[in-house]
Amino acid sequence: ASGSNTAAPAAGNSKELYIALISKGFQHQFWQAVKKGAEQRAAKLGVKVTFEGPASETEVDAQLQMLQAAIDKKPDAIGFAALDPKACIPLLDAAKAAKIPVVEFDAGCDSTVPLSIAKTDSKAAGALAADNMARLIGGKGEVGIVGHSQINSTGVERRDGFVNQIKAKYPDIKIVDIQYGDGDHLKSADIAKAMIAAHPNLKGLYGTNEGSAIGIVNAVGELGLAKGKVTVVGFDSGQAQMDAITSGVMAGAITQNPIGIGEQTVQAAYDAIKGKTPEKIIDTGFFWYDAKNMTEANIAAVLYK
Amino acid sequence: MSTQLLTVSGISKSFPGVKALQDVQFELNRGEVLALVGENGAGKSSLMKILSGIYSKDSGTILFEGQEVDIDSPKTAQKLGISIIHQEMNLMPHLTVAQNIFIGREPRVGIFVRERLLSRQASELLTRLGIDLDPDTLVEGLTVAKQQMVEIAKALSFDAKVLIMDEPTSALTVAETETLFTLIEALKATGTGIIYISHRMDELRRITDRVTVLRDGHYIGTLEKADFSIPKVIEMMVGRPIEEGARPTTRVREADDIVLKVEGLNTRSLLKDVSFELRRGEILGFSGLMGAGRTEVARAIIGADPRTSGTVEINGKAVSIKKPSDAVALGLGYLSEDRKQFGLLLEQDVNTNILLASLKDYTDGLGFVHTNKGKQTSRRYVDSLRIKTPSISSTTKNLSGGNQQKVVIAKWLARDCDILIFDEPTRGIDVGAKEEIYRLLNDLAAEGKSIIMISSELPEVLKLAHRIIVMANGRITGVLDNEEASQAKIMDFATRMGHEKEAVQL
Amino acid sequence: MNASTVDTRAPKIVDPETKKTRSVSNFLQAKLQQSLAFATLVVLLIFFSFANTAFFTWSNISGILLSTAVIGILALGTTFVIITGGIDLSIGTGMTLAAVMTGIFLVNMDLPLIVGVLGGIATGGLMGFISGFNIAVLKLPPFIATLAMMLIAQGLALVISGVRPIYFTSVPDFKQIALGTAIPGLPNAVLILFGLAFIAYLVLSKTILGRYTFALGSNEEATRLSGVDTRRWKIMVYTFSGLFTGIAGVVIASRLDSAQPQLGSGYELQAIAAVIIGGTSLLGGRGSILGTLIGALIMSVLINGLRIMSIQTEWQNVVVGAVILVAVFSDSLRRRKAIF
Amino acid sequence: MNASTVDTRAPKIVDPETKKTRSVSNFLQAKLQQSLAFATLVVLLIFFSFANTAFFTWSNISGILLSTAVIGILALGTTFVIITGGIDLSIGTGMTLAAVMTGIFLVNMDLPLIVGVLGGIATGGLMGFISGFNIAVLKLPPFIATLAMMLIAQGLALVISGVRPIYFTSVPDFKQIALGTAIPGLPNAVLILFGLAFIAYLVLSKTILGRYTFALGSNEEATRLSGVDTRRWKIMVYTFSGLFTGIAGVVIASRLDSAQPQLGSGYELQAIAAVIIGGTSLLGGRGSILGTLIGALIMSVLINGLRIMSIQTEWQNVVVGAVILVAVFSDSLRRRKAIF
Ligand SMILES: Nc1ncnc2c1ncn2[C@@H]1O[C@H](COP(=O)(O)OP(=O)(O)OP(=O)(O)O)[C@@H](O)[C@H]1O
Ligand SMILES: Nc1ncnc2c1ncn2[C@@H]1O[C@H](COP(=O)(O)OP(=O)(O)OP(=O)(O)O)[C@@H](O)[C@H]1O
Ligand SMILES: [Mg+2]
Ligand SMILES: [Mg+2]
Repeated sequence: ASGSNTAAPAAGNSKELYIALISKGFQHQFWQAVKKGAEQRAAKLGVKVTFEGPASETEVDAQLQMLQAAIDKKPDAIGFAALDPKACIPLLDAAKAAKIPVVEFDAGCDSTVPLSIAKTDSKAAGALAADNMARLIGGKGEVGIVGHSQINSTGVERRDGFVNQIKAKYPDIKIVDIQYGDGDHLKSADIAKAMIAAHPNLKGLYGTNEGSAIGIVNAVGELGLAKGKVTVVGFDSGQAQMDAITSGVMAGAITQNPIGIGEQTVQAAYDAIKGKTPEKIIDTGFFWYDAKNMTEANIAAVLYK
Repeated sequence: MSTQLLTVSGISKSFPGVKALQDVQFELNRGEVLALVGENGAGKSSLMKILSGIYSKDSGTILFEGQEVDIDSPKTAQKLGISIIHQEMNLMPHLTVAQNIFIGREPRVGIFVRERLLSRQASELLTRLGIDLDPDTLVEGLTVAKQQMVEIAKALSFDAKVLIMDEPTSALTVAETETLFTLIEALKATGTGIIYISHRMDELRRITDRVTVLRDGHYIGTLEKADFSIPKVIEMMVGRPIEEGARPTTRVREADDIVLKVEGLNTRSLLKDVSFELRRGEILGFSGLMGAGRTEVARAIIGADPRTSGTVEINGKAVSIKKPSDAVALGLGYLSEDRKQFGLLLEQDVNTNILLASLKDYTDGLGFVHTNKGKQTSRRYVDSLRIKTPSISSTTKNLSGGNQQKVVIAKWLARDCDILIFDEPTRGIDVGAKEEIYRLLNDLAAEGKSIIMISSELPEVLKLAHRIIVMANGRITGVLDNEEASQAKIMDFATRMGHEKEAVQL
Repeated sequence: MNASTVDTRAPKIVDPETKKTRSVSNFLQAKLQQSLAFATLVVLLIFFSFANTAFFTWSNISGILLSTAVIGILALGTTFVIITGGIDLSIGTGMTLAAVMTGIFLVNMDLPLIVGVLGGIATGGLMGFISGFNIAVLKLPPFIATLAMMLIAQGLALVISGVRPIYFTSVPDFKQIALGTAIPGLPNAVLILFGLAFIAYLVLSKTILGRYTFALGSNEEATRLSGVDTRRWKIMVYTFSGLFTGIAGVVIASRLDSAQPQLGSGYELQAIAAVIIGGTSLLGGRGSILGTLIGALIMSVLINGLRIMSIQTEWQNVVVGAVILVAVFSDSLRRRKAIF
Repeated sequence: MNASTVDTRAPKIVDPETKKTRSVSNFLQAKLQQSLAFATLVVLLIFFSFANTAFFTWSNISGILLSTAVIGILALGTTFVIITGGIDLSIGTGMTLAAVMTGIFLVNMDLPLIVGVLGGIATGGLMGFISGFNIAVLKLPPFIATLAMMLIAQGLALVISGVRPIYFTSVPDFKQIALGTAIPGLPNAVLILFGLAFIAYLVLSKTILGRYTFALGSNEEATRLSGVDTRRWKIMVYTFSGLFTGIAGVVIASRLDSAQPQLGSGYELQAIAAVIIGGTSLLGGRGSILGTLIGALIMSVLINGLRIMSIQTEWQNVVVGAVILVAVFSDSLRRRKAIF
């Protein structure tokens, strides 16, 4: 694809190394935290990074266009989080042809080009949420899920990890409903309220990202339910979830380590530029946090507002 | 000079490619009616739009009561006391009659409209003017004629010093016209100066004091009442004498084939049991007061409006016409009375409009349109109908009203239908063009085409129609042969509201 | 033609009787879409009540009303715009920008509650004003002018907030605006919705602004030629509608107790759908506030009912689309002039 | 009529000179928006070329063209709909449904490539047909009819695909449709775009469908009374436009080598914006294919340029909105017929 490789270097990168990061989104706090981690590490390494992603995590096509534009900018390395594992293959080949090293974060492309990936096992994280939910509701009862996406990988894996774990290990827990609110706080709140209305015996609700979880928190608040009537388990971090956990409306949540993802991605890219081979899979981990452990140093470090 | 209300001189105005007015002058005195006449496109409406602040003039001066004025917006004109009834309808269909009349001048308390007072004021105005309209009905449900009455009421509500009427009677029938003339007399008496534009020559003698003639954007002259005669005015207008035609000379014989037979036509809103026949080569006139249902008959026949019952036969065969395209496919064309709403693609060029009904004739099997052949046709009709347009690719909207009407006629001529329904074909058309259209209708009939001509102008019906059907209140109240018809007889039938139905069995 | 031959005693052509029938039928016609929309609403209510006992509980009904609030307020404002024959696609993201600005005023700048709230509302008004100016003075087509405004508002909301939600934790009273219960059991947001509906009704049907709103949509050129300053009034309409967008921004921020800068796009289509289901014509000149309220309720009852019934999310859109078609089809019955 | 009976000595009112001036000025007027849009495009190209050397490279230009393909194809089809005075909001999700159906045909049902592709295109045509029917026969307002169709298509795409992308790995040739290079260096999708633009141009300006498209948008009732079966032709226009939606579905599926069932919403607004920037009027009756192509290019050049310049994503929308306003403002200059 890159017909004219007349090595005219892109402006500004003659001295400073430049790493282009193409994310799955930018508006969610999760991605902002990844961005923050990336910028922190970039500052430390003295390289330049740009961070962009489509407005919503359904825009596979727009993301490819961003990747194409990034390749045309001829950066020293590219960090990429694939919205779709297949559509990206030809462009990563193009990056290779242009001799731009590629590292991945959060979700990978089915390609041999990328040198490494910094990510979390979302299914395992979902399972951890299930374990905690089961513990909190005493191993039996009805549970509902407010998802943020039924199609993008984090949405699907966080849901499936939860569902499979419940099915496998907690036969007395019944998942009575799964609906999706696009991570929209208002929609998620209305969905949660409808679920609570439809299932008066509901013991627990699981929200698969920040918007979904906060939607549930809002629903519980608006219905004026007694604390603990419905056990709320969330995902991701952010001011509102931390507040909800402090106040007891939310029992706890899973957080990944987006800042760490950002840092590791830039580090891996930097290593690749310098000719070092980065580790193939960098697991940045995930954590259950609740009112008890929130202030502990290792947990506080992975939480973000 | 205190009688001088308005002195206009040296007015010029050009539109892209058109010099609509060149060095035009006239003056208007208090308490007089000045008629402004000229062929279609002579520039009458343009001149009036300048006076009412819609167009700006390129040059010239306007003295209002001796003072030079700059009329830069409709509001300024209103403030000066210049009020206008536009040639084209300018109402808000979704508002009521009262709301239309007082738009922009609503009685209010603070931000609230005093709706009841508004309605009462309108009601008083309408009563004073002798116009029979409920102030609280929505304008969209009114016929063209009634809408015109609303416009008139609106213009008169201003107590203006200068009242401009641009073809106010083109949509009116005799009774409404009469009401209007009475109003004009009354206004004259209070000192209002009236500028009156009309293509109906007979009206001029009735109400005007002086006549100013325009031709092709130029001032030709002004005639005082004393030396005024219709042939003279016409000669000034067209630059050549025109002889008035007589009644039809050809006769339609009983033996001629019946090409169209309508039986027992009913519609939900108005028509009751309408039946008639049309013979080959016949011009069948439809007469009646406004709202008599003539337009509705035409629309029901061609399938533009729903009918509740009724059969149509063409050339002796029963046909099923469900939509206008069925009618046209059977060789039945309808030329609507409202060219702006139902006749023209105003934003498209003349060529497109002329070819609209016959486009398929210029299309090959693959759907490609053969443009050149079509353009030739268009040019032929532009020439033969003397449509005044810079070219066939000019936007139709910019043509004067009369020339727009000719474009609609050209469209149907190009389609070459065997049966043509002309609804008010000469509405807003100047005398010269009218004669051309009359000749055209006669020629068409002589060629063997059959024509239904709906018209509110009795002289023209008498002049052209072999037979005249008179309608009132959705019924046919009379059928007259041309020889036995007279204006008085037609009016007699036109005003039978149905109670005397037995009396009119013919 | 010699008019003196005309019988001037010509009887009135329209006798009072026909006139009456006519106006009654006009009235009925005008009410038809509204009533059919209302019928749709009732059918939905009955259907869902039987389908699931959880539906017709006070808690769920008040939940439906609360969930109608934001879309409903947006729809009320945009009803005016649509009656003028215009459209406003910026109300969704404009609402978000108003919410973000409220957050900036109250949280970052620590202004008094009332000032912050008015500031948020004014943000909506300002956007409406700009759109109105672009449309009325620069003569941009409403669709594209407000589409551009939609993108701009979306971008600005993110930029101004720093791509981060603004939490109103420091302003505990703020939450009460939407969620307080001046009437026990009924969130204030619902009262705000109905209060605004009443105001919108008054303005639309009793004031000069309402009159010109209809006039503009009916025939703008004629309105202008009648000496009405159409530019000014059009700007007023968009500004007025913008104030509703601003209020919706405050309400959603209050309900979420935060300004979420990435929300809002998509809300405009829901609000417009509500307006049209309520019988307001996109061609302008025709519409009503009651209809809009009913339209908004149809949307939220439908969505709530599907959720209560645990219909799969992917099917929900299909059903909503189908119901919109059916609800609006009734309107077409009125306009359909088939041959029979 | 027998033309010879008419007075042929009638003086020609128009002298050749005025005729010429007039038509030149008409021509200029008609071309103005197009030329201004074109000027906007050139300004953008020049600006970005100077702003960043990476912009004006063959790889990037061909990337821009490729990224124009999908929106461009949608815009081409919807130009017809907009010229009739209608709108189609379902093209975005409709494209997705077409992509999903292509996947079903090719992957799940294992049909031959050509059959699957035609099936996908036909899916678009069918949706267009249904919208056209709802609009022309049931007389639903286009905005709401296609809004409902948008929701239905979105839901169906998810339902039919089982809420999961369909990968074309089993049909390796499928990818070549968009990404093959019949002309070296230029993806086929770009050729498809230009090919379709040529076809659309032919249809719009040379065929009877094109003529009636304009006529419908100018005055539907007058067209109907002129004996044109407006219902039939309107359905044809929506169906024709739907075929483009179907093709866009195939192209995007081929480009992504997968049918992504959740993609698509938002594309309709971009495509409509492109059409309007290109000078087609939402009021109907006026528009051109060349303009649409330019409009689509403006959008993608702008977005690409901002990306190449590494403008922060949150600012990009603000800039795009502002450029849309400027690009369309030129159109208003022409229509602004103030008092002077
Ligand atoms: N807005 C416009 N743009 C371009 N040309 C125009 C415009 N308005 C009027 N014209 C042209 O100016 C000339 C005068 O038109 P005008 O409407 O004043 O004629 P008129 O005397 O009122 O004719 P009619 O009796 O048919 O109404 C015509 O050639 C017309 O085409
Ligand atoms: N679609 C309609 N709905 C209700 N009433 C209608 C409709 N169309 C026409 N009418 C009414 O039917 C009556 C007949 O109108 P029509 O236009 O046929 O009369 P006309 O004899 O042609 O008179 P005119 O001189 O006004 O054209 C009028 O009172 C009109 O208001
Ligand atoms: Mg005139
Ligand atoms: Mg009539």
